[in-house]
Amino acid sequence: MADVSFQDVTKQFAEGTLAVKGLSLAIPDGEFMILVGPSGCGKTTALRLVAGLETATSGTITIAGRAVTHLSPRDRDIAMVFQNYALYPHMSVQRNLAFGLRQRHVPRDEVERRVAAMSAMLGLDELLRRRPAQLSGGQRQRVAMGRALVREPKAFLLDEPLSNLDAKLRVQMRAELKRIHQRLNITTIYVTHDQVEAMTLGDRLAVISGGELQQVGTPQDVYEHPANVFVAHFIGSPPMNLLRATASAGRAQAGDLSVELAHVPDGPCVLGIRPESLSLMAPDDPRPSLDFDIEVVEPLGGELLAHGFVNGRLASPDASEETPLFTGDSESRAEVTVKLDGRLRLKAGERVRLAVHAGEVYAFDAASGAALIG
Amino acid sequence: MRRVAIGTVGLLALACAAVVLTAGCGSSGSGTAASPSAGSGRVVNITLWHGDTDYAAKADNVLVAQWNKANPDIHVTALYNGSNDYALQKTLTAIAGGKPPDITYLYGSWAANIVKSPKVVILNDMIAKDSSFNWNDFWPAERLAATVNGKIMGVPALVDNLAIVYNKKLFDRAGLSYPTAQWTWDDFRAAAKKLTIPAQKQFGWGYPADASEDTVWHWEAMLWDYNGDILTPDNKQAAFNSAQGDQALTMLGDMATVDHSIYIDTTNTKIQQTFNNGHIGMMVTGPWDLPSFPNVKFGVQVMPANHQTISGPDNWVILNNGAARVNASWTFIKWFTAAKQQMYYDLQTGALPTRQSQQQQPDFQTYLSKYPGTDLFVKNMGNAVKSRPTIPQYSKISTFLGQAIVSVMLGKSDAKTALDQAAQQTNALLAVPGS
Amino acid sequence: MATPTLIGADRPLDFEALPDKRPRHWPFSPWHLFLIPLSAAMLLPLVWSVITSLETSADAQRFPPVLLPSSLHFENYVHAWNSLPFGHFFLNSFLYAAATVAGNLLFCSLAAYAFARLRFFGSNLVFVLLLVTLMVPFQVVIIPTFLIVRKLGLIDSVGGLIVPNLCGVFGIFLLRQFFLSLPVQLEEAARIDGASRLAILFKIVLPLSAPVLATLAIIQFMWSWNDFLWPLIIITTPQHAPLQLGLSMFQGSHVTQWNLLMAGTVMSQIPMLAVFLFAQRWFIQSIAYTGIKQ
Amino acid sequence: MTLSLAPDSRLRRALGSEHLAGWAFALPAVALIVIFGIVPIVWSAVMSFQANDLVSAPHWVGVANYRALLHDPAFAASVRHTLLYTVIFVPLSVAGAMLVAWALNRKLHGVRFYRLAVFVPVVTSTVATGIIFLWLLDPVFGLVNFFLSKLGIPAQGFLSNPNQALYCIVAMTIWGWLGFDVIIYLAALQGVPHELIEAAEIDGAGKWSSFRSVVLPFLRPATLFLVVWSTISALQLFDEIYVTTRGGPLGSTTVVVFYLYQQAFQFFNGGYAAAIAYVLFLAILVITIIQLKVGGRRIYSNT
Repeated sequence: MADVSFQDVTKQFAEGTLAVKGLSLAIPDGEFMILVGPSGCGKTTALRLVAGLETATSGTITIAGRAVTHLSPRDRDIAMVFQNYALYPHMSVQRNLAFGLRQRHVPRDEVERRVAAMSAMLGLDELLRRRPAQLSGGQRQRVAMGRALVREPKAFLLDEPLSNLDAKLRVQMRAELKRIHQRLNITTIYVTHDQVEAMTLGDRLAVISGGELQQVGTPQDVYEHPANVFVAHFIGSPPMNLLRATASAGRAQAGDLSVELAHVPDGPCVLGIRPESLSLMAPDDPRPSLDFDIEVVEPLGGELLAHGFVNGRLASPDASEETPLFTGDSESRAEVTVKLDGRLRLKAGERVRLAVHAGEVYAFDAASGAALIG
Repeated sequence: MRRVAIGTVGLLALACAAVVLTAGCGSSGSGTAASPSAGSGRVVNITLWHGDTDYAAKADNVLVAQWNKANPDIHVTALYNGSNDYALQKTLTAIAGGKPPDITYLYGSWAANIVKSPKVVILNDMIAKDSSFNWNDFWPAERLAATVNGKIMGVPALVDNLAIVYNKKLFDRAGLSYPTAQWTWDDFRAAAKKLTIPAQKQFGWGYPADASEDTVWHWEAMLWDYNGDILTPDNKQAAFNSAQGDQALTMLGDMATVDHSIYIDTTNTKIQQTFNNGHIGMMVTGPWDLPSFPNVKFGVQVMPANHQTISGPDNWVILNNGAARVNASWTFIKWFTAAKQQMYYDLQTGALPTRQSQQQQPDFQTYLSKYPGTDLFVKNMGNAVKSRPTIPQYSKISTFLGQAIVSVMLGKSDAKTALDQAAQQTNALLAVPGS
Repeated sequence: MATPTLIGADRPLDFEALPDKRPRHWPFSPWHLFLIPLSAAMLLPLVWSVITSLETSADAQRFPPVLLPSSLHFENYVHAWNSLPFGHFFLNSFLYAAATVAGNLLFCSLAAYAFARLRFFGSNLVFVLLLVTLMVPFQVVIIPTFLIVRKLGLIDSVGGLIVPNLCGVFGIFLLRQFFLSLPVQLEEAARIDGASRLAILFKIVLPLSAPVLATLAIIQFMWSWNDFLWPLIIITTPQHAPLQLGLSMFQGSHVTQWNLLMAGTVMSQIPMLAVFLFAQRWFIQSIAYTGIKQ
Repeated sequence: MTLSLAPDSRLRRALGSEHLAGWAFALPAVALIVIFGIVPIVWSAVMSFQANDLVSAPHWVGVANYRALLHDPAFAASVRHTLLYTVIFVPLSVAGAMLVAWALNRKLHGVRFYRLAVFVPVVTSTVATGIIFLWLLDPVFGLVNFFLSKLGIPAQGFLSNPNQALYCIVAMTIWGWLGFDVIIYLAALQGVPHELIEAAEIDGAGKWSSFRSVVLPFLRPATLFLVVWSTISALQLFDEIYVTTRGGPLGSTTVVVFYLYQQAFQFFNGGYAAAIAYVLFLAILVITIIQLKVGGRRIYSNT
């Protein structure tokens, strides 16, 4: 069993920054866990805590049931792929792959066997004699992964490993990563700020913001049932539209949109509608609707994105003591993004009426940002 | 090869350092002699420092090798320790550093300075007990120079005096007759002037002008010849700023700055070579220099006028590194300075005999014929009737005089002003009680 | 102090030069009129010392000087070599330079790595203290250093030359600056790969620091090889003297024969000159690098 | 080892921490530097208030050493000589190096040879330099006087003339240091983009004004470094003096460090020498700070 767990882990840096706050998270053996969040949210710190590159201020980290909080990285039996790969520039690919094994005094022939196996699996056979400087980005990526995996670690840690690749290669490597994981089934923790990677790669994902865990769940679960306004806004692309609303007697009113939400208590709240939850209203459509002034149209082929304005006011996704969800009171127009059928011919300046799909309106508490679930 | 000269400025201070060595080393060094005594079958290793180069160094090495072969229980290592000019400084540094040699070569003029160090072995008792040594065989001047307030602090290593050494070829070429014992200083000056040919870089006289004791004692011989003196007889006042002193220094200055007949060597490293290469007509120097002149047919003559000369005997000084090594050093130095060994050394180097009995050695005649002119130096010993003041302040006084002489030779000052200033400094120094 | 990063240690210094634009009516660049006499003046002392070293004593002292000796007296070198323990001088200098180079590479690397990468108790204070020593000229500490070396019983020994110079603050600063510029991820990767701190230093950091290590080695070698004041103070016997001190002892003997003295001087300079000619680029780069990094 | 530690025990944490590793790494170097750097600095300061002959027990004399320095004409002379040397050596060597570097920084036939000629003295030891110049400048047989005689100039005393000796030392040390300075300037010149010079020429700037307005600002940091470095070296001049003149003739080349050496290791006045050392240190510190302040300001205001 090589499960990884955080129990109430806090990391405060010497200069005072509180990078991780009371993180508790259990990652079962073999799971592909994504730590996702905006940059600076503490996800990389959390990963480095597992690696042992940072030491937790308080709390416990276990790997395979063993408390490793204060162990050095070499005693944890984990492997890590760095954002910039951190290949040893003065060593050949072969020696890069073998380095970790050598350090652990694995017998020479065993080292050779494993390096050969790994290079075969990752298609590095031709490159073994080369130095990292003589490799392309994708090749370096693969060597970095090979170096981590060749050790057959208990856990496999990846810190934004695809961010230095171009878009096409990134898609390709994403699939390769998934394939490797399926094959080796090693507990994997993957840090990214890219929610597409988060959605596509992970068995589960943990959304982190401001050093705190916001929500853990399968990608679909998190997408469909965001725990709070932050998660709702962060997961999904383009992000969810957030509008200020007032609820009374089971209805919430935002601008000219009025939605029936029985479970929402009276008072201010935030309504969230994903761009894909809106569509052009057919005549005598019974669903709630609102006027939309198109400003910009971005055709994407099968679908299109339309940016424009509706009546009402925007809400902010980042709730905090200093900046409440409701900011910018003066505006009476809210900018909204809508994902529509690509075959529609829409023009900038046009006004259309949009219908909201039934059951796809989210409501959040105006003060805390927590989801109001019916 | 051993130049009699005192090192640089302020050896007085060194003397003071030597005094305080009493406090530093007295307890640890001299009293406790725990090392095994000689004759117990163990080899006693002793070290000897010298400043010899060339022939002299070869002679030293031959003798030491001979000793080591014949005496397996006392092994002597002879080390060249740089120029003798710095021997006192180096010895004191070594004493301060706790690693002094067992035997070291020191200029006689340092006797008063070094004798204050408790590390120096006083030899009176050993000499008195050892009839084979025959202290009285050394020339009287040597014995006097090695004795400070009745304490014999070393064994004479070398004796010398100054005379005129001249290049016969240059005299012939200039149509000059060779120097005679009847020469006056004016004859000397005129000859020097006539020997000087600027275009050929040829000079009448070579003079060391580094303001060291070497500069000073050459002039002191002149001073005495002019009937002047260095200090008053009670050693309390400068006497060199007399009319005689003025005359002597003025003549030197005029030769340098008016006649330009002097090769002035401010580094004091080049005269011998320049004489040997035939660019200097006359040198005032001692027998030790003669082997450096293989290229020159030279003659030797006593100093002009009154033939006053100056003698600078140097000593082997034994330092206390425990009784066993002191005994071994004494045994060795006794042998090393015996007539036979000394004769060998003199034969190789042209140094003057330190022992009178050397004249009975079989090699003595060979020696005289091998070093033409040496007989004159031997006779010249009789002209060394005065000695430099044997007071510790002398080294400091020497620096005052050195500056005065050089400043006159370089035309920076006239003789009277320079000597008066040096006298002022000297009197101030001598007025300090116990300095 | 200004720390312009004009060149990096990793970038070879090849003096990418301006194209020369000569005036149209000149058949050659006027710069030659300046550079030829300059080069002559710079080389003359060395050339003249070689010529003198091959002349007889009498030829050396002739006026006008013998500019081209009719016969070459290589035996001067033999005489010079035999008149003083030149073999010892070379050996001592070599030991002095080699040991201080090795010591500096090792101790400075260890310390520089600690100051660059490890957060340890008191490191800031210690670092400031080291900074202070960097500003103090050697003459200020020379007397106590002499006394300390004397206490250690190392006066008049090659060990006494070496020990105080085993680790210089300059080296620590030089290496630390370079270590800081290395990507920290490499070391983190190695830690995760199971390397100890020592293994990281020796297998990852130092192999990547070859240019700066070479710089430190060259600078230290030049410094030790040419050092004079410290040997002058603690060495009393020629057998323990390094080359430069030995050379000055040679000069000190009053029978200065210019031809022999020049032979000794030329001999003493040959090893360094040879190394310089073969590794000129490295020397120049080291000087430029340390000069600019000061 | 019978001592087994729980993974979380404080001791284990302390042992495994970077504190231990850091100290283990730094200790050899720190120990060496404390023994041969820090301790001597403090000791030297203490010694400057003592009478200390390096052998016997020192005793306190308060500020007597410093007071004596104020009234020591030999020390005053050594300070004068040192300052005179510095004031001539630094500007000449730095300006000369700038000119030479500018000349060498171009594609020219034989430029590699020219560079080599300029660099070679850098690896020549100060002792060898001294001996060679002693010979070149020999008043009677020296090559320089021979050249002068060809020009109809009478033979000069050079190092044996009290009025000339210090200037000869300047010439000799410039010969020895020029290559070092030129290397620094050549490296700095690498940082000047050719396009800038070309742009300035297109803008109609003459050779001199393009050098002044484009190149000089780039050389300012290197100049500041060299001025500071050369000044510090000049104030510490010793080797060349020891080898050539030993402070003479007539004390005309006795510089501060040579005087310090004499006091410490010829006269064994350790306390007095330590006081000289500290005065020298303070002088270097003050002069350096002034240079950095003035030079630094110019760098920031001009670039």
